[in-house]
Amino acid sequence: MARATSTRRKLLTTLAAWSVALVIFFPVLWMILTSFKTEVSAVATPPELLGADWTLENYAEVWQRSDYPRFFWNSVVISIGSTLLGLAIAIPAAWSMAFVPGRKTKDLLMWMLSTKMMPAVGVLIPMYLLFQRLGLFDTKIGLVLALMLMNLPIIVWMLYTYFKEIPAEILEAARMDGAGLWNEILYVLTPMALPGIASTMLLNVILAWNEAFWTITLTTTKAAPLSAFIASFSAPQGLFYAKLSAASTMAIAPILILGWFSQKQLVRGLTFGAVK
Amino acid sequence: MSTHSSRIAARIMVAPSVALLLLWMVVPLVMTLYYSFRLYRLLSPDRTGWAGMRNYTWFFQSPDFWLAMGNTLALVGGVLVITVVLGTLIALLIDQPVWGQGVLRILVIAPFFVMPPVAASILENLFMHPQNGLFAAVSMALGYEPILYLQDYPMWSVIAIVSWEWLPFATLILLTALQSLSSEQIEAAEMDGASAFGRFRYIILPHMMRAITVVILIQTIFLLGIFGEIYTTTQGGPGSASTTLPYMIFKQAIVAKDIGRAAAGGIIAVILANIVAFFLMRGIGKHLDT
Amino acid sequence: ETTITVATVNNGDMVRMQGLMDDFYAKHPDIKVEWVTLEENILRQNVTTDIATGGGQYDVITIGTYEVPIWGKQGWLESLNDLPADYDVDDLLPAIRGGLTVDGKLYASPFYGESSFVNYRKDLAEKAGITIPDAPTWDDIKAAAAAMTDKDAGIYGICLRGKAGWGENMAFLTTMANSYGARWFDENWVPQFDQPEWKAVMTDYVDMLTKYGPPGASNNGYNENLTLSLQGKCAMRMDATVSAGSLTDPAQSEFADKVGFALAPDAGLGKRANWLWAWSLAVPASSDAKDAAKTFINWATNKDYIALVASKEGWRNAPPGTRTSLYANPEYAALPFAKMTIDSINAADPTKPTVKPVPYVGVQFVAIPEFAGLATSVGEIFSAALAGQKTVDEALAEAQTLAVSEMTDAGYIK
Amino acid sequence: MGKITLKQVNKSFGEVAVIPGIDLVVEDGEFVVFVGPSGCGKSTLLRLIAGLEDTTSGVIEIDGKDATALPPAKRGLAMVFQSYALYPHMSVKKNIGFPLKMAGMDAVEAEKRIANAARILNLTSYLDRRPGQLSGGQRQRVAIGRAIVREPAAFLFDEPLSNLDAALRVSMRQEITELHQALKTTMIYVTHDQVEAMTMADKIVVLNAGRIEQVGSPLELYHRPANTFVAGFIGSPKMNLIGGEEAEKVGVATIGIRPEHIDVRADGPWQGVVGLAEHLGSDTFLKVEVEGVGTLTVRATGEVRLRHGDRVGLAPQMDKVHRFGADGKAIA
Amino acid sequence: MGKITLKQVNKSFGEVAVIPGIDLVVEDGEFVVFVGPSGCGKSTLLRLIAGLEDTTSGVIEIDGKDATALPPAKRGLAMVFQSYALYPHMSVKKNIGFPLKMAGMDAVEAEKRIANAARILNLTSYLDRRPGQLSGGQRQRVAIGRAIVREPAAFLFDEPLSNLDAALRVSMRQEITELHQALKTTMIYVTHDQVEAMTMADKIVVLNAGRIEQVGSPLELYHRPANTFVAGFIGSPKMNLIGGEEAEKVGVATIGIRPEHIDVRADGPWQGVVGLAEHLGSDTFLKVEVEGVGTLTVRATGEVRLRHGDRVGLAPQMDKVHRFGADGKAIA
Ligand SMILES: Nc1ncnc2c1ncn2[C@@H]1O[C@H](COP(=O)(O)OP(=O)(O)OP(=O)(O)O)[C@@H](O)[C@H]1O
Ligand SMILES: Nc1ncnc2c1ncn2[C@@H]1O[C@H](COP(=O)(O)OP(=O)(O)OP(=O)(O)O)[C@@H](O)[C@H]1O
Ligand SMILES: [Mg+2]
Ligand SMILES: [Mg+2]
Repeated sequence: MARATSTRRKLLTTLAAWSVALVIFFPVLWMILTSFKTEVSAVATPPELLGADWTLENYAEVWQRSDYPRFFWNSVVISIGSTLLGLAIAIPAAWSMAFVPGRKTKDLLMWMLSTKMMPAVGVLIPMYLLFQRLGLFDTKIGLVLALMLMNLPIIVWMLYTYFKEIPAEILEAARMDGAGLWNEILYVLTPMALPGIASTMLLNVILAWNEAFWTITLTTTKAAPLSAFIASFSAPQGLFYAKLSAASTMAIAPILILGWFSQKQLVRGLTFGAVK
Repeated sequence: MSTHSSRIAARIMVAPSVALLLLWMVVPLVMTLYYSFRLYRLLSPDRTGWAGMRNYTWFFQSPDFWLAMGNTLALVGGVLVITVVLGTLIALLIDQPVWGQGVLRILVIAPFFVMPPVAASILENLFMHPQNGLFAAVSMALGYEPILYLQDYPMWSVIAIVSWEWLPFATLILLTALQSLSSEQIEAAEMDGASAFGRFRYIILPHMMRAITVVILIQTIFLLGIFGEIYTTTQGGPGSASTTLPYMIFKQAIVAKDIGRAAAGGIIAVILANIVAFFLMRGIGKHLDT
Repeated sequence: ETTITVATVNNGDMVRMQGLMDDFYAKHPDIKVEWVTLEENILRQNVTTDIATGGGQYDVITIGTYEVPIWGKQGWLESLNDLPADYDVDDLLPAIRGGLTVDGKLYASPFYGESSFVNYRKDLAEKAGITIPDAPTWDDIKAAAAAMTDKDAGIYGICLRGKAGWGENMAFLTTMANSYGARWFDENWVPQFDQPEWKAVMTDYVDMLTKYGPPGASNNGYNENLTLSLQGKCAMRMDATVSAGSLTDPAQSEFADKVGFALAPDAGLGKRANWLWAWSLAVPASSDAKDAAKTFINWATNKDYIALVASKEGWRNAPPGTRTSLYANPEYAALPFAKMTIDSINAADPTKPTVKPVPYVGVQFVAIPEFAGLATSVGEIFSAALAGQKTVDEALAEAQTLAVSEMTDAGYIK
Repeated sequence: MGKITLKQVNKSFGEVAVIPGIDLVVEDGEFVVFVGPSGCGKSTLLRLIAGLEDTTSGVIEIDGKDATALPPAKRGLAMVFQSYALYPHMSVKKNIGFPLKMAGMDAVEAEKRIANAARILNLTSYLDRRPGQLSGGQRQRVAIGRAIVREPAAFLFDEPLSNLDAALRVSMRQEITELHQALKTTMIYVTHDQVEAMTMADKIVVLNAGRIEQVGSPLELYHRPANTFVAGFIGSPKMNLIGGEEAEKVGVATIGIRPEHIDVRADGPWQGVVGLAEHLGSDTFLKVEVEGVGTLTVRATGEVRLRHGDRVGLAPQMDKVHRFGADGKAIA
Repeated sequence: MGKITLKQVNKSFGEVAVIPGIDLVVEDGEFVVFVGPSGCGKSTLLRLIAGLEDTTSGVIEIDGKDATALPPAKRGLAMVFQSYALYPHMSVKKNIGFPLKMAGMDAVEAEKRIANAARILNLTSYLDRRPGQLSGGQRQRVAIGRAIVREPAAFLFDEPLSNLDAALRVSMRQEITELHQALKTTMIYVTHDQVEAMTMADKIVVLNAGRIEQVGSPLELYHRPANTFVAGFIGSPKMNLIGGEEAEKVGVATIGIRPEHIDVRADGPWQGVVGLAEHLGSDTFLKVEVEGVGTLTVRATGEVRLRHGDRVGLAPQMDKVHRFGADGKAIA
């Protein structure tokens, strides 16, 4: 029973909210604007909002200088692959924890999260050697595995909270209806938790997409994603602000667009669990 | 639903996750532990052997160590405070009915989509730079000297950058928590004579405690390992003013190529993380009980 | 068909090469080249890890004069003595070649070489009524910086590297120290930061930058200073010769026609404060396509390649600093920065970098594995001094303690 | 103290006029029940009085003073919500004491009032529990406790018992009635439960589509419904409304007769067949199909041995027959 | 077909024996209702039969075959949950068809059965809606539809109507009864609603703390409760149980008399004061304080003009008085 608000109040909150949102968004906006400037106007004093001489040249140059589609494709494969694999492993685990909880369930969950607390740099060489010896170095499958394992605790945790929102009675109903365990998960649990699963997926795609330590360390060419693409752009010769901005924009554009289209899902999904 | 068969099924279904994570944790940890007691410098392969506690004592004796520990905690704590406080306020604001809510939210979430290295270099170069940054331009337009963010307030700058990256996450989780608060409770409080602040303090805030806990927990895990932003911006400096434990390890691993020391640092970081986790659990864990 | 993986740094010259690969493929249709282009530090990190653990990911790596002697000595690099005759090894600049040779074996082929020099705005010098000699002393520099500084107009007399890092502020400070008669270590590897020469270096450095430098200098590295110079905000700057190309490019700077160049200064002790660096291509011993790799290196660092670049993109874009023949070419020599570059390079001697004798090679670095870590830590201390968080004396004392302890730890000091 | 007057109160959500204009006076100390079908605007009306919604037009007076523009907190009313709306993170004591804390009352006095409310509501031994640890009835009592402590000018209840089970509903109903007798404070109570409305109210307001159909005491409504809507709405099981030939006989459009006013008698004027017989022991409810009249619901006291398919005779008690005109209005 | 036999069925959660050992036979085609106070184990018993919980010991037979170890899916029973437990992401049609899909039935046959079930339950025009777009009663019907299609050996209902409002409850009650008459399948129905139990059951099982207090037809339980527990539990309002002097007069520990079996008569043997008078129009419920006897609930048919404080005489119908021994058991 949401209360009707007066138009004046709505106007004020709209103003306030938009100002705050613009402040938060501004760096991204500024980066995008800069990417369309020439290098000279990118560093002009006083700053220009968008120089009269706006140009696509930076994009052209960035595009020319490196094989963007390949990096992009690797990013897609790695982030989506690791997320899907993670979900496949985490859904059963979260099912168990949510619907057949034991005394140790919460400890187990905490332990899983704690595996994320190992600082990446600390285990750099062990990981490097491991990947090299196992033939996973610079392979997409290697990165998919690594990122999956890295995010698995988060996936399990989020799914767990979403699943707990689902009344056990519905699963019992499925059981009465003759569904085996697998059908129960496939036909009832998963579709019901879809908003939650979707937002878990999104969050993990984003985390995997943005991961920039292991993806750079454990790849050379074949599996290198957009983080490596970015790493090849702080050109030390001459002005570089505009080109850096263009490259950065290209690196985050896909995920930004994905986020744009899925923000309802992201927000809605998070409403279901994690907080209640 | 606790029949015998479902309990067995449950065990089988958690097994893969547990096994994989166990491997993922134990193998590198054991290797790291091993290296932490070795003399192992990548560029001097001829000098190897057991190092005893030397790698550890190097850390403890390093003049930067305690500073780095303090900075690590300051970074985690600072970002947590900023993101939770601002996140709460922003969540309160954008939970109100406003025009263009969809677009508004995507704007607020946007920083989360930006790769951390990109975020750091954008903020450093386009905003905080004392000559070419936008902040400097603003300062000068107002007739002030530009502030030397990275030189005079390095730790604050890093905290600000990381906060910007994580603010959307906090906002999003807190916003959803806010939306799950029944409007009747707010109305009841209103009838009970609570002012806007009273409603926030006594009704909304307690309701959001669990979400805040989730935010703190997840963010702490990520923040404890942060070094990329420092590397991109201040390089731990000036001096060691913005050196954190992960950055110290990073320097040993990547710059000095001293794997033994880096491993020892890694172990110290794991211990620190567990101590933090312990207090975290003790302090806020009760909010997780459902 | 052989595929080789080439790890390289993301600078303009290397990127340009990727655009000229058609020529290579035309000559060597049986070799396919995979590029890994990375930012300098990440490149160094990945390549080092690979080579030290015998990973064998790369067939050609781009490394600097710091790594080559160390890695060559470790046996991690393939000798390039057997390159074909048209490579013309004797055409390489002697100083550069010396830095890439260990025990008579050439371990890497220079792609481009650089030294450091002074660039300044001639219009500002004129306005201030001074002239900067082609071979200035530090006193000339200080005087010029003082004269040209106009902070209210956003003009800073001098820009020097302040950002911590062995390849950033320490590269510059080490060359400055060389010219002041200071050194990293004495013959017994004992650190020398407690010596008066270092004190003079640091005092002048901090003094110049605080008085005439841009605010926030402690966070400025190569990129930041170059940007300031291109904007005309730095009246004078000491840095790599390679930036001459950008500085004289009207597309990047409206002061392109007003840039003047000078040799790095000295203090009258016989050593100039210029360095020597060469990005070079090498073949890891772990490569499984060594012949193809060498074929590629020969193509990429040959005189013919320089000519190719010149024909396609003009002489100003030819990779500088590696070959005598380039500077003999009258068209190239006509470029405003050509002479200054070759003079600077020739003025550096990696085997005898300092006034007093030292047990190491390397101009702006010390070619020992421990240097990168140690110099980075010292660099942080010095950058703190620049930021005003420490006095010069404190910084030097701290650096000395640190260096002694690290050198002892590493077994140099018995 | 607690007189509430609505003058031409009108409420629209956007285009939709949910309440087209209502005049109503609730006297001080009265127990007024709002009934009506779902969606008729009961809750909206209550929320208008509470100040949780703004009126679109019209005036709301509390104790003779115009309260239309006052915020909820300033109106001196207390509200009990259907979902209880307890604060889950506060103990019972804190929940009850919350309004006092908000009013800045000093701790000693507050303590006394809380203890008193808890005593009245039998909550003394639960004061330290959280709402989550209470049963439904106890929660409802806490919600009432929270309303009592403020000593409001009037209580507003929005279906406060609908989440409780039958037995609890009965006892809570009595508790609220007793509370009203003890406090003598004005109470406005929304429900759609027949029994609650009939047993608790001093005055029932029957709403339909945002309009008042009839206002009166329970027995007034039972005995003299103003129209077919009220006739069908008040009383359980529903009054039988019969049109057609039977009504024409007495010269009206519709006649109404309650199930309890039809006797089962072999010689009754209406002969029919039992469709459904529900035997409760104390009563037997019959659905009887009568040719030319329709399906009649009949209540017979005690156990009547009739089953599906039996033929019965029915005799309406003629003095209890209600008559309605073509417009649905009762004809005296 | 659908005979269900429980033999010494015992269920403990940890230390607590929720069901200490129950023997019960549900005949094929019977409509059995479980009633009992909250927490007495009704749901647990139902879930044991369904196979959603393991028995701690004892045997459950379905159609003479031991089903104790069978998983729920294999028992051939269908269950309707209190919360409906519909699949929110499936259309009504898919919800109803889900058990058939799980059974691997071919699409044509399934289609036919779904259509049939929908017809029986009046859901035909809603087949493409999602549960979220249905009213409470419609949802409940979908839940029943899902149970019907499988043609199970027996239906299990766990308080299926308790989330519905009063009016809907009445009509759904009748629909389920009609369904039982049409299908003649065994049904086990858990409720705590008096009226449901009395009107729907062939046989009522009264449970108390996991034990069976009495099994019998509704009127059997109403007229001949086996003990004070059943006497107090069956019938609404509750039977008046009177101990002390009055009971001693007839030589028993307790006598019981239902409110509808006490007449209001000035010359009645019991003289008392009206504490509370609830006027429903059709009935008047009185709480009367009688010296030496206690508070008696009395139901008077029709409107009786009595109010709080009036003096009344009460006369119990002596042939309707129940007598109980000191152990609470009925004395014939
Ligand atoms: N915030 C709102 N915006 C739009 N319409 C509303 C709003 N609140 C209520 N309504 C509409 O106003 C009408 C009256 O609603 P109200 O809740 O007052 O009914 P009610 O009588 O309380 O019903 P119920 O017995 O189901 O609680 C309904 O048609 C409802 O849909
Ligand atoms: N999973 C469980 N673990 C422990 N105790 C349980 C569990 N399920 C039920 N109980 C306990 O068993 C007893 C019987 O519960 P059950 O749900 O069968 O009662 P019920 O008769 O259905 O009550 P209601 O009418 O309130 O639904 C209760 O005391 C309950 O607390
Ligand atoms: Mg309502
Ligand atoms: Mg139950």
